Amino acid sequence: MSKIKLSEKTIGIIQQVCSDFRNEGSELINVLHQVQGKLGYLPAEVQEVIAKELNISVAKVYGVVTFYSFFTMIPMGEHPISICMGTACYVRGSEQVLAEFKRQLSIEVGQSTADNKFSLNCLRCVGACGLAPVVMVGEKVYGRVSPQQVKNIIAEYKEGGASEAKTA
Amino acid sequence: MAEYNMHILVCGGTGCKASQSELIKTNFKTRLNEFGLADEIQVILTGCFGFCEKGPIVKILPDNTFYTQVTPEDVDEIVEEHIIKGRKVERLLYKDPETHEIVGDSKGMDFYKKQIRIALRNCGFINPENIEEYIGRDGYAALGTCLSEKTPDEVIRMIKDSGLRGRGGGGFPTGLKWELTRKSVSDQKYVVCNADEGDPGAFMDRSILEGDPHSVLESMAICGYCIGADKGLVYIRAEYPLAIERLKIAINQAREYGLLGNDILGTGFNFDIEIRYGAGAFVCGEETALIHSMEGKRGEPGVKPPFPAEKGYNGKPTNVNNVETFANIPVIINKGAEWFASIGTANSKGTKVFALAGKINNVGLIEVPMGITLREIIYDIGGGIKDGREFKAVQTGGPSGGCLTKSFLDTPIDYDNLVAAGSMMGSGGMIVLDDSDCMVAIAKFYLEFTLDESCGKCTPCRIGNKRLYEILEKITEGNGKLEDLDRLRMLSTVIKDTSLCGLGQTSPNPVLSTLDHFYDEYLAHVTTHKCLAGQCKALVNYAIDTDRCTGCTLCFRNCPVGAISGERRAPHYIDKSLCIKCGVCFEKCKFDAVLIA
Amino acid sequence: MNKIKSLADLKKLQSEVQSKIKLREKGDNPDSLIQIKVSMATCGIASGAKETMTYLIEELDHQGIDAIVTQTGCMGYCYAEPTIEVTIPGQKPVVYGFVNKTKAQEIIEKHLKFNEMVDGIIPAAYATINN
Amino acid sequence: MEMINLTIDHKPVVVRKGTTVLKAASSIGIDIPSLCYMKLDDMNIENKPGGCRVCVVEIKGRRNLAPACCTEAAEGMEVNTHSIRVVNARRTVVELILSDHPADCLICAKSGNCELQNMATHLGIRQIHYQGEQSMYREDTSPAIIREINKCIMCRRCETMCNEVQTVGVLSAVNRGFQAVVAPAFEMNLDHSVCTYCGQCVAVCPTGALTEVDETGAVIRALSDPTKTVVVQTAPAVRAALGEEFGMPAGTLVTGKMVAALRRLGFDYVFDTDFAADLTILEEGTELLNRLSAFMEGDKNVKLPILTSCCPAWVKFFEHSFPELKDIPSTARSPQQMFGSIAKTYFADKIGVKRENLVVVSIMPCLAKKYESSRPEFSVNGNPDVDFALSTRELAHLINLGNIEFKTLPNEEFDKPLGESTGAAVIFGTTGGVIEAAVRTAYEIFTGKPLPRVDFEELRGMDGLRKATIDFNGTPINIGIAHGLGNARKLLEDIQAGNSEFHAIEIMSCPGGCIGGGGQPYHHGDAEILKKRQRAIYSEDKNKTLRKSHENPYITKLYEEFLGAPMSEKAHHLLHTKYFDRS
Repeated sequence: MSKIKLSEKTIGIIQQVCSDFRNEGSELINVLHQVQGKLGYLPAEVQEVIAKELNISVAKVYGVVTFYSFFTMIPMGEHPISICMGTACYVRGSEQVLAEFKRQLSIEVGQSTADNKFSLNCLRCVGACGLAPVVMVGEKVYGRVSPQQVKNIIAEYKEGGASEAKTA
Repeated sequence: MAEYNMHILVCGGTGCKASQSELIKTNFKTRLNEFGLADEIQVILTGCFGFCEKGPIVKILPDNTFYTQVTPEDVDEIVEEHIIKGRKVERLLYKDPETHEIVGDSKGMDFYKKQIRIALRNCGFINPENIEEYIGRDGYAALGTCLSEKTPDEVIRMIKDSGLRGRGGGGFPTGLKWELTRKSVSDQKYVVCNADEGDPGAFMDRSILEGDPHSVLESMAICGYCIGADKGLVYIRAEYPLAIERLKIAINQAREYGLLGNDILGTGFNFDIEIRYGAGAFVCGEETALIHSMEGKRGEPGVKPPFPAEKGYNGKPTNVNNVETFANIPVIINKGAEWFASIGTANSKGTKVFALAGKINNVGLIEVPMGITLREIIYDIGGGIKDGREFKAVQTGGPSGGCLTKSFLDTPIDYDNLVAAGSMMGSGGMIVLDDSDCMVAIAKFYLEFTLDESCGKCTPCRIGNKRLYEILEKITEGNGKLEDLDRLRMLSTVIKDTSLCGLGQTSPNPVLSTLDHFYDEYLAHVTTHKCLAGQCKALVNYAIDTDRCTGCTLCFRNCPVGAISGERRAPHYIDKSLCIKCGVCFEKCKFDAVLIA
Repeated sequence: MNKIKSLADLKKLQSEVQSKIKLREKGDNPDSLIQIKVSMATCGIASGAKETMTYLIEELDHQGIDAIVTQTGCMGYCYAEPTIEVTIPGQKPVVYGFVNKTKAQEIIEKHLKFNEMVDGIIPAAYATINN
Repeated sequence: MEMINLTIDHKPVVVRKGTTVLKAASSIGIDIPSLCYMKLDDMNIENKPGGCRVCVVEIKGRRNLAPACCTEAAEGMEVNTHSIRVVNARRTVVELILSDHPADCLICAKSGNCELQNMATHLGIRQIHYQGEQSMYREDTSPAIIREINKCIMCRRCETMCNEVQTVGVLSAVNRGFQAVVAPAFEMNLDHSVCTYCGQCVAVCPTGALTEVDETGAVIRALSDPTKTVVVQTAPAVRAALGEEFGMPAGTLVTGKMVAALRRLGFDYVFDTDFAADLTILEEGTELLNRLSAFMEGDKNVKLPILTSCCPAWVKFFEHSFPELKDIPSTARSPQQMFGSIAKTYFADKIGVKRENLVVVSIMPCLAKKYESSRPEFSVNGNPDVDFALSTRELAHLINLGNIEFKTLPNEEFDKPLGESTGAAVIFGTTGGVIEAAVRTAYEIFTGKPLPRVDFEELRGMDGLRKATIDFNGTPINIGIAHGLGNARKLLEDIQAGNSEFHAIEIMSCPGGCIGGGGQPYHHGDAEILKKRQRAIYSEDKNKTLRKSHENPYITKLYEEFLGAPMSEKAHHLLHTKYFDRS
């Protein structure tokens, strides 16, 4: 694992979050949520700082981070793509949509493209079952996606795309 | 300020929001402003209307007009035609799929006719970000009555008499749960609301929290009063940003109005609520796992007993109920236990909210009385199967449940009947499947979910489900043998019998239930290596019927890998070595010329 | 906002805020309530339909009569604007022409309260508006 | 005490309320197989995740099978422990574990001692019906412990020891589902972690997932090298446990047979770590008295309490977790290292062997000793003072390899001069022993009077935290004792907060002290074994003629011939050390 060095500022952010939660170990999950929200991901070095601040073992922090699928230790792509794998989406063909995304981007679930532009993930039900199958790119929701549309969705973001205007 | 003459309700549920309902609301406001009508017409973003299939929904009152699939661009027309000129915009009204008649009023829609909305009473009706609208709908009256006029034992008695059972899946009697926690002696107790809805394809709890957060807060306070707790915690999925936001607003408003905090309504009762976030672990819906998660630990379940009612959060007695259960409480207090008990069946009282999804015309959120039949739900409310296909099964209870086949279409739905039918109520996911769904693949889908979500603490769930999945994988890839079917059943039985928590104990249900009802499909997979539904890619080959093919080139143009060739107006061919079996040609062909072999 | 200090306070607030959503409650149960539709096309507005509508809403509210007042498009009686259509549950709709405030008051006092017809009924073939 | 009536396999049983079904069954001789469950009675150590599901039983009226280890007996309960349903489930569960377990039993370090292997044998498993993907993890070798976690069965015992008992917190369950396993943060190597190498994880691991680094091969090579003179030292706790490896009852003292075996294995000199323990007492005792008198004279620079420093896991623990207290522990090296230092100087000179041709092997109840001997400050020009530290278990392997019939060996004596010791040194092997030994010497030096009694019962026992006040002829000396690092942590936190009332504290990392060390024969969760070893240690002490360290004539001679006096410059150089901030 390549070590990264955290800037003083980043450490300051983490320390602030921890102290907002009274540096209590029982607030670990809240702390992880906040820190990931601010930094985007939770690399080892960040977990070490959190462990120290909350006075709990790093192993415990890591145990929690690896338990919950919401927490990630790898930075997400610039445009994180999530394919809903809830049942409603599954029976309406999300598997084929996912396969097409994998094919188009040449990456597997949980990976990012080489240029770090896209990352691919599955999620369980965003609750927009009426729009199944659903794909999210960043905050934007695409409903009733067919494998044929995948190319166009990716293209929207490829050339610094016209994505912003359409964001709901 | 004068009262508004007209209210425009725009659905702000997650599904509709995903379709830009917020922009719709903004457009309405802008247009109304331009026409100088801002003081006369109120625009409100509400919770989910339930009719997600046709979202975004806009409802106009008092003339009760129900617009479907509204786009931000439609707003101009609605304002100019309907609001100004009083003419309904017909093209946006709901058309009955059977009769093709226009139904302008939601009361007249089959989707709503058979519903009874108790837990969803305020969803799609009030502005969830305005406590006064909730108060206007009897909000906090139940809390007031309990605190001022009833003893905790009287309230618990009422809940027990109402027959309310836990809506999270297990169906444990709510009143009894409260009583057990009340009886535990401790200096500190907790009320926990389980909003870690994780069933894939279920969004009941989220809709309630988004549409009517105060009903949950009020009930938690009532529960606190009954069991002797002054602290409540809502454990909610972090994947529900909108529900979290509305909940936060609601908690702050309730505090501001003195309905949470110290000395509520001058009765000396103190109660406050905090939010805790889940982080993507389905198993945390299990109450002991949920408690561990709230304590900042890995969400692994613990052995019961001791139950949370004795030793829960921080080792203190804790009452855990799910969102929908809580949402029923104020109505029971306000309208009486007898009223509530008059709805439903002998052992399942009241209503149940279901998230209806899958191959059905009207995907959405419905609330129906216990005892309703599947047929009524699927054909009357749900509008039948999509694309006119044939009904095959309904999956209830998510990864813990099972499939109900045609023969159960007229079985009244309640806790006990569903269990007897080999499924379970679960939290309320209801996925409709048609004849193009392979039941082995469905079982595999659910097991993959369980596998992903197993905490890994106990052997049968950690390894057993993996092996179960591997056998199913083998079968769907055409490598299954007859004895694998026995193996599936034997392993499933042991996993159910020995797993530590509810997740593992129910995880083989989708396998067992499909084995029971669709054994012939399994047999076809392992003996003739055929997938009758054409879902299992390894067992399927696509070919073009040269007699039927008109050479329209549609398949050729849509094939993502260029596996189809042929001249225009001449039969096309599929190169099997290139085909990735995506099925696009099959879907696209207008002449049924693509065959599944 | 001051904190609500007692059950009585809560009930008081409830009755205050109820009016804000009353319109929705009523709209949700249209069949059981008196419905009044005010024709609000250009000619109607020009003839004072808007004032009539506001008056109706306020007066009904004031008197505590549960009714739904909505606007509708041109009823085709441009000569008799403002026109309104009154529907008592279970009865056939009745259309009145030239409804100013005075007329409106009369309709409320007689038709709505005692089901007595008032002068000014337009006995037309256009019995209902929605057709 | 409320009593509960139930039936197990149709036999009526009466147990106290709160008793588990597992225990209730064993009270009437019904053995329910269990795997993850572990309880060390009276030591407050319990691992009860209810995770392996091997101990499931059928309870009338319950829908599912229940784990006997964590189901409390209830009035009127009807339990069936070996019905067909139960046996089938139990076998399937074990088959499932085996389906995700490497089948390399033939060459596994744990073979013969493996609880999973025994379970498979017990249940008569001849075929694994479920085959599929096996979880694969990286192997990790540290100076003392090897993690081969493909063999982890998620019993969580190591996690309990590392976190709840030792509060070291290196190991945690990580990942979830099929990938779940117990590992350090980021699945890093142990030697990058704060691991103390106490070895308690190894001591409780039911399979070969956690084992010690095996150095028997290197020792055999040294023994067969004609250019090397090989010296062995044996720690006090080894003699109270080694016999167990040869089927002798726990608590059998095998000092003489052990010496005989070592001689037959070809060691040139068989010495005793106890000799160095006596030496330790003189150094550490003197240091204590110096500090004590300076403190009483009001010297503000002197810090009390003084903490013992014989336990290398404990040393590493405070270097990581309490570096600001690193001036407090005694600077005296551990007996193992004192022995190595003396052997490679004083003794090497004496026999005229060059340092690099003298190999010092130690037999230790401990895995951290392997790590300790590898610390750079304990070597001269790259030549370590102690070359190899074998565990008690490794010695047993060597003896078996040498085809030595251990039980029938005659009792033999240690070699001189580094084999002579007193009873005070022997009790180093148990919790409370080091401080009792120190008191015996310090009292006489401090007061100048002979001890009225040698046995200090008030310092003995198995409680995790103990304290006593010893009257040094009018001066009350407050003594604290902790075993298990979790207990040590409590005392250290008191010191940090300035709330410590003690003048001297003894700390041993392992529950029970060295008798419960990570290198001892596996106790398999039976706390009685530890207690029997402890009794054996005290009886050896009692049977010695010399029971105070300063009475050891060879120690006196060592000072006269070589070191001068305790805390002399030479002693400082060879017998003392310093500590590092590893936080």
